[in-house]
Amino acid sequence: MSEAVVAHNRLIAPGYYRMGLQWKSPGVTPGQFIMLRVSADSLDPLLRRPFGVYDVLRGAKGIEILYRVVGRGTKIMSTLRPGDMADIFGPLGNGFPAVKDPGRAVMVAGGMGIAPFYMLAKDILKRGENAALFYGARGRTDAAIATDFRKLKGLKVEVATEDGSMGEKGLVTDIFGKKAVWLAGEASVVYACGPSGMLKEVARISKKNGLRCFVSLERAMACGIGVCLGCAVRTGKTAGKGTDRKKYGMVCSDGPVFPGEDIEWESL
Amino acid sequence: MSEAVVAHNRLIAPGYYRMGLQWKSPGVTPGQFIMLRVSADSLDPLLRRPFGVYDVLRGAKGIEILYRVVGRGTKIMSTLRPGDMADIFGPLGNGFPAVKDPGRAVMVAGGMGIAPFYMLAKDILKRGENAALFYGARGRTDAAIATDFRKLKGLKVEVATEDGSMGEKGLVTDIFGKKAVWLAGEASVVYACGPSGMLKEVARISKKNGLRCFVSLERAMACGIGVCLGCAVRTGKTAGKGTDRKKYGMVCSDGPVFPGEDIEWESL
Amino acid sequence: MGIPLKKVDLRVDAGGGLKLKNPVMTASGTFGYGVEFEPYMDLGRLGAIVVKGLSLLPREGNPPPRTTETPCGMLNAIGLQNIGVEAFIREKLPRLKRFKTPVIANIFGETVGEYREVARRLDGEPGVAAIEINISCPNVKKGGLSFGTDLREAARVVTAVRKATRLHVMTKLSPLADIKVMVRAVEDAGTDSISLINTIPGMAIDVERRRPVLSTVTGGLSGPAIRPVAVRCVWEAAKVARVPLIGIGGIVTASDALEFIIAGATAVQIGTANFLDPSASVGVIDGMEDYMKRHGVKKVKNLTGSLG
Amino acid sequence: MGIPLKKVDLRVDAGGGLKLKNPVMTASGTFGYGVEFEPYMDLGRLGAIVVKGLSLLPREGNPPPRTTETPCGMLNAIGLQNIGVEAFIREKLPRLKRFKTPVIANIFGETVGEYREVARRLDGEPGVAAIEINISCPNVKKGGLSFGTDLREAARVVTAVRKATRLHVMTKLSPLADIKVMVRAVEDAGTDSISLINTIPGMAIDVERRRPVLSTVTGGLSGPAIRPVAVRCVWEAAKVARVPLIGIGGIVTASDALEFIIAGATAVQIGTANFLDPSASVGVIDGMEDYMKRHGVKKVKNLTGSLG
Ligand SMILES: Cc1cc2nc3c(=O)[nH]c(=O)nc-3n(C[C@H](O)[C@H](O)[C@H](O)COP(=O)(O)OP(=O)(O)OC[C@H]3O[C@@H](n4cnc5c(N)ncnc54)[C@H](O)[C@@H]3O)c2cc1C
Ligand SMILES: Cc1cc2nc3c(=O)[nH]c(=O)nc-3n(C[C@H](O)[C@H](O)[C@H](O)COP(=O)(O)OP(=O)(O)OC[C@H]3O[C@@H](n4cnc5c(N)ncnc54)[C@H](O)[C@@H]3O)c2cc1C
Ligand SMILES: Cc1cc2nc3c(=O)[nH]c(=O)nc-3n(C[C@H](O)[C@H](O)[C@H](O)COP(=O)(O)O)c2cc1C
Ligand SMILES: Cc1cc2nc3c(=O)[nH]c(=O)nc-3n(C[C@H](O)[C@H](O)[C@H](O)COP(=O)(O)O)c2cc1C
Ligand code: FES
Ligand code: FES
Repeated sequence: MSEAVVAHNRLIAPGYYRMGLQWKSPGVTPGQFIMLRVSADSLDPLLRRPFGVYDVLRGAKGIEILYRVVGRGTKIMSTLRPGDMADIFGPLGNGFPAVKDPGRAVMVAGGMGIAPFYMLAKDILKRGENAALFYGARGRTDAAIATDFRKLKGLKVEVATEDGSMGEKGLVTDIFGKKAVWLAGEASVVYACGPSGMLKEVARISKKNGLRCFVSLERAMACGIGVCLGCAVRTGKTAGKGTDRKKYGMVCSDGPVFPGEDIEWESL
Repeated sequence: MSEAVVAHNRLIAPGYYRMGLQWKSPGVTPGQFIMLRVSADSLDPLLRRPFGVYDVLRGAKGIEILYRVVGRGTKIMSTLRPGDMADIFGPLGNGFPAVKDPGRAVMVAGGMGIAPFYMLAKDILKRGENAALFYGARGRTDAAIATDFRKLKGLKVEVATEDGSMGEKGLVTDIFGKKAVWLAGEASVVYACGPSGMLKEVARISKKNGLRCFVSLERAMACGIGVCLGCAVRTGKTAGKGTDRKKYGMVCSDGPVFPGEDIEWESL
Repeated sequence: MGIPLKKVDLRVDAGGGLKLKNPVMTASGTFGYGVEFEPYMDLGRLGAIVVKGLSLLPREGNPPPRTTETPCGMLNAIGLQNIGVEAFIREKLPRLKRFKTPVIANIFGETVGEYREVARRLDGEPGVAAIEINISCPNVKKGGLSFGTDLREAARVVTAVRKATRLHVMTKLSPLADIKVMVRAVEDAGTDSISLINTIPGMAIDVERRRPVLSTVTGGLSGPAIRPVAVRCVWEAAKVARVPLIGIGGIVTASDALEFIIAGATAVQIGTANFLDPSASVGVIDGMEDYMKRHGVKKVKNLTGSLG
Repeated sequence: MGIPLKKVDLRVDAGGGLKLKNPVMTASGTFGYGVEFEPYMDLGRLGAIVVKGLSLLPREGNPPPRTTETPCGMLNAIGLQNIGVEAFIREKLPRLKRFKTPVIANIFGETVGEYREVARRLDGEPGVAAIEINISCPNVKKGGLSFGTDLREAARVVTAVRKATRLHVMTKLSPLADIKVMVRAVEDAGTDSISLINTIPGMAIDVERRRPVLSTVTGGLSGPAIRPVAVRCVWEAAKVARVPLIGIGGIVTASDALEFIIAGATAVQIGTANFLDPSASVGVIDGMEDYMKRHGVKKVKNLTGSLG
């Protein structure tokens, strides 16, 4: 769709890359994503791959994504070099809703789910609001991708690792759960992104504590613009304007961010 | 099949590249070819691409190929950089037969057909025999790929270009045809590689003048080792040991080099 | 054909009153209700827009996962989620009909009666140029492919739709049908044109979990992977067809589209390629024009069935 | 299944006396007469070798071009060029039978009588473990697919071969057949196992020349592109089959092969992948073993039809 030029493609931790893409992008809302065509000269892998926007390049000259190599598409991406062309499409999706006067904006991230929060955190801090990040990773190596967040002034960062090699030992939902009551007192809003099991738990904890909660979902996507109807997720309340005919929401166009209580978690 | 490392991949003329491949190759006979898998992480393009061996790297540490970008496969190849892995299979095919005491070995090349002659020319010159190259190209730019040949001491090089921008104006078969009688007097052997129309003409001229002639053919290939039976070419005399059941020869395993008189030219 | 041209004629007549400014349509289910593509292209450039399959009542479709990638292709099992024919007419058509591009309504029913009712509802609706009957969807339990592989059932559906509307009727075939006899059957039942192919039934298994990838186990294979099969189906159909054919399956480039036209199609539809590039069809139109100029082909209709 | 294992059992019983040390065979027409692969791999590691289709008399095959690449696949129209059953027995078999790998002779005839004669000639030939009946080749004018899509004709061929040999009889089906009824028909005719799928008929056009790429216009599509279709065919066959199934179509990796086995196949065949890597099948065997160890699957036969 749009030709972008790879500005950089840096290994920042084993298996994790940050890729800068020079690109005349329209404005981006934190939580939106782009779809990247992995190879222009090949029809395999065929479909575009979705990636959250990690940051906007200085002077809005493009964007940056943070990605992990998990399969063929991301493997091919990791071989791109500065100056190479990349075909991107976006920004797509709704992004995180700005909430009026939250006592504190709380971001809960699991693994790669941290990607869309860098831009969100910067935006929130810029508005002078309070922000905290709870981040869960498997171990020290994975947790290394949170380094940039530590440099954001005013952002409270708490880390949990499954192997205990960094921060608290356990899941991110454990550390978030412990603080939930206290956060509720501050009338915080919760933004979560990560594996669906984690999101479900964050939504549950939030609901229990009366915290407004927004989750960013992931689904295999073909079109990214709501036309293939492939990335369906069963939603309850947001299911259209007073009709029952739209029981499925599309993660790409109705999301990727949904109010936590709108997702039928059992169906995921 | 075999992992090779790209040593260099140099643009030597617009659209033409020379790629060095570090590779523990078995010995190579001039005229043999290798098959390269263009992309390890993609199934499209699916099949390996055949390339004649252009040269052997110093110390037999690998080989070099000379290729022109004509489609997707070669386009992807042109993006490979030193240090990248390349999956190659070979050497395959029969190669040019060494002929005892030729008065002169004459190579007739059209376009990319020049590729397998560099190694052949070096071998012949090393044996102290006489060698000449007739080379036909569209124009000066394409003809530039013959530069290396001019540096081979003792090799007579005659060039024809279709647009007359270098050497004689015309086809390589014109300049070869003019010298054919004289060459016949020297009891020369003719090796030809290029488009099939050209090969047919070289075979005809050679036959008329009583010159022994070997042609190297090109066919779309799938396996490269004579098992898919895809690269069939109708042959007359070489059709097996006294049976009529093998009217088709396989370019990959019976060839790519065939005696000129064995090809049923009308069928090409 | 031969001398390079400056101007060429892309118009085609798809029969039954359906005249197109060029032979490139977008395929049902891959282009939403058309309006979603407004930000990415000029919808007015398209030969026609075929909208997502419509049923009498809204359908919620199959549970996820609904799509997965395969080598040079994808499997889908959307299950014809759609807003229903009423909502389409009310909410989507008014916007869509403002473009100078014919709108083709792809329709689906679980019974012959449902097909007839959807067709009747669309008949005479200003802005609808044609009806494409989907009797070849592999992703629904009732209807769909069960009509598309049975000659008598297929003919019944087409006859019923034919009677219910004066619009151009296009019938969309499955590659699993016995093409030649099916072409005859739907022609005899009164179809104005035939589009082919719909997706090929296929499946993928997540071996780590030993579970089907799609919630419905099987789905429909589309994309470049199926193109050789689709071209062959069109070529077979062209041997017997008396009505115009619309070629579908794996088209990404103008060259791909031309394969279908040369094999015997009057027009083509672009499906999965819309996901790779929302303006893929415009690229195909431009490329086709280039080809014709280069080859000195004045009218694209002269290319139909021009295989030498 | 669950605890990682150190040792696993890859043996499978393909029925009718055909026991294999592992479920990975090479597919007919993609592995020559086997011996050509000696320089590139240990033929002794294979579950079985299926040789190029053999006919009663040598066949010269179709004129070139015979192959062309397509997205994630290839089309071939070899036309069953082969040295004939006599020459195979005389020239190839002696060498081939020295490996501890069963040799399966793929056979072909233009008439039922020819199938029977080829089978009879192979019967009792030491070193031949089974006969695979090819009633699904799309690339020959007579025989082949004309038998493979007609239930009665298919049954006649299988019955004739069954009577002509005591060897294991494997019948190879076309994806164009109505799978479930065809499975029944060839089972009733006495086949010991069923292999599927053969290539899918397809075609490609050189648009610049407006000519078919293949000399025969249509050819057979193989390779990764067809895998989803092939897995679905095996899964459908598995619903009704009483004899073991052999899955074929687009297998490149162990994961691909496992899809077929989990869908219901007892064993698999590797075709086009041999062209990408002559030792592809050994890679599949190794990968399958890894998978089983990792998942704590002791016997590969426990994976057959294990789709959850
Ligand atoms: C809205 C959205 C935003 C995303 N943002 C990021 C991001 O910022 N950084 C990042 O590293 N990843 C992100 N992902 C996930 C990323 O899209 C996948 O990791 C990528 O598509 C995998 O491609 P692959 O070819 O390497 O893997 P494949 O070989 O295709 O598959 C490897 C694994 O990835 C899974 N996968 C494949 N496609 C998708 C997909 N479209 N969505 C989710 N999972 C998939 C497969 O199920 C499989 O388990 C995002 C996904 C979505 C939907
Ligand atoms: C024995 C042999 C030796 C060769 N040696 C050389 C060499 O030294 N240097 C060089 O530049 N080229 C050589 N070729 C040709 C080279 O293989 C093709 O140019 C290459 O395969 C094209 O791949 P592609 O993906 O870029 O083109 P594609 O997109 O596949 O096709 C582009 C064009 O190339 C033709 N083509 C495709 N595959 C082949 C094939 N296997 N053989 C011939 N033509 C094909 C197509 O018909 C088409 O016209 C040789 C071919 C053979 C058979
Ligand atoms: C996600 C998706 C949804 C589809 N939905 C429909 C549909 O509603 N009605 C229909 O007739 N065909 C439907 N199809 C089939 C396409 O219209 C087309 O026939 C098929 O995808 C082959 O073309 P392609 O390879 O260009 O995609 C759908 C295809 C896809 C990929
Ligand atoms: C070049 C080629 C030749 C083939 N020849 C035969 C044959 O002689 N007999 C046969 O039964 N199948 C033949 N086949 C079909 C294969 O055995 C196999 O069924 C098909 O290719 C699908 O498997 P694949 O996708 O792994 O290649 C041939 C396939 C190819 C590609
Ligand atoms: S990816 Fe197509 S609807 Fe969401
Ligand atoms: S390429 Fe397979 S036989 Fe020559």
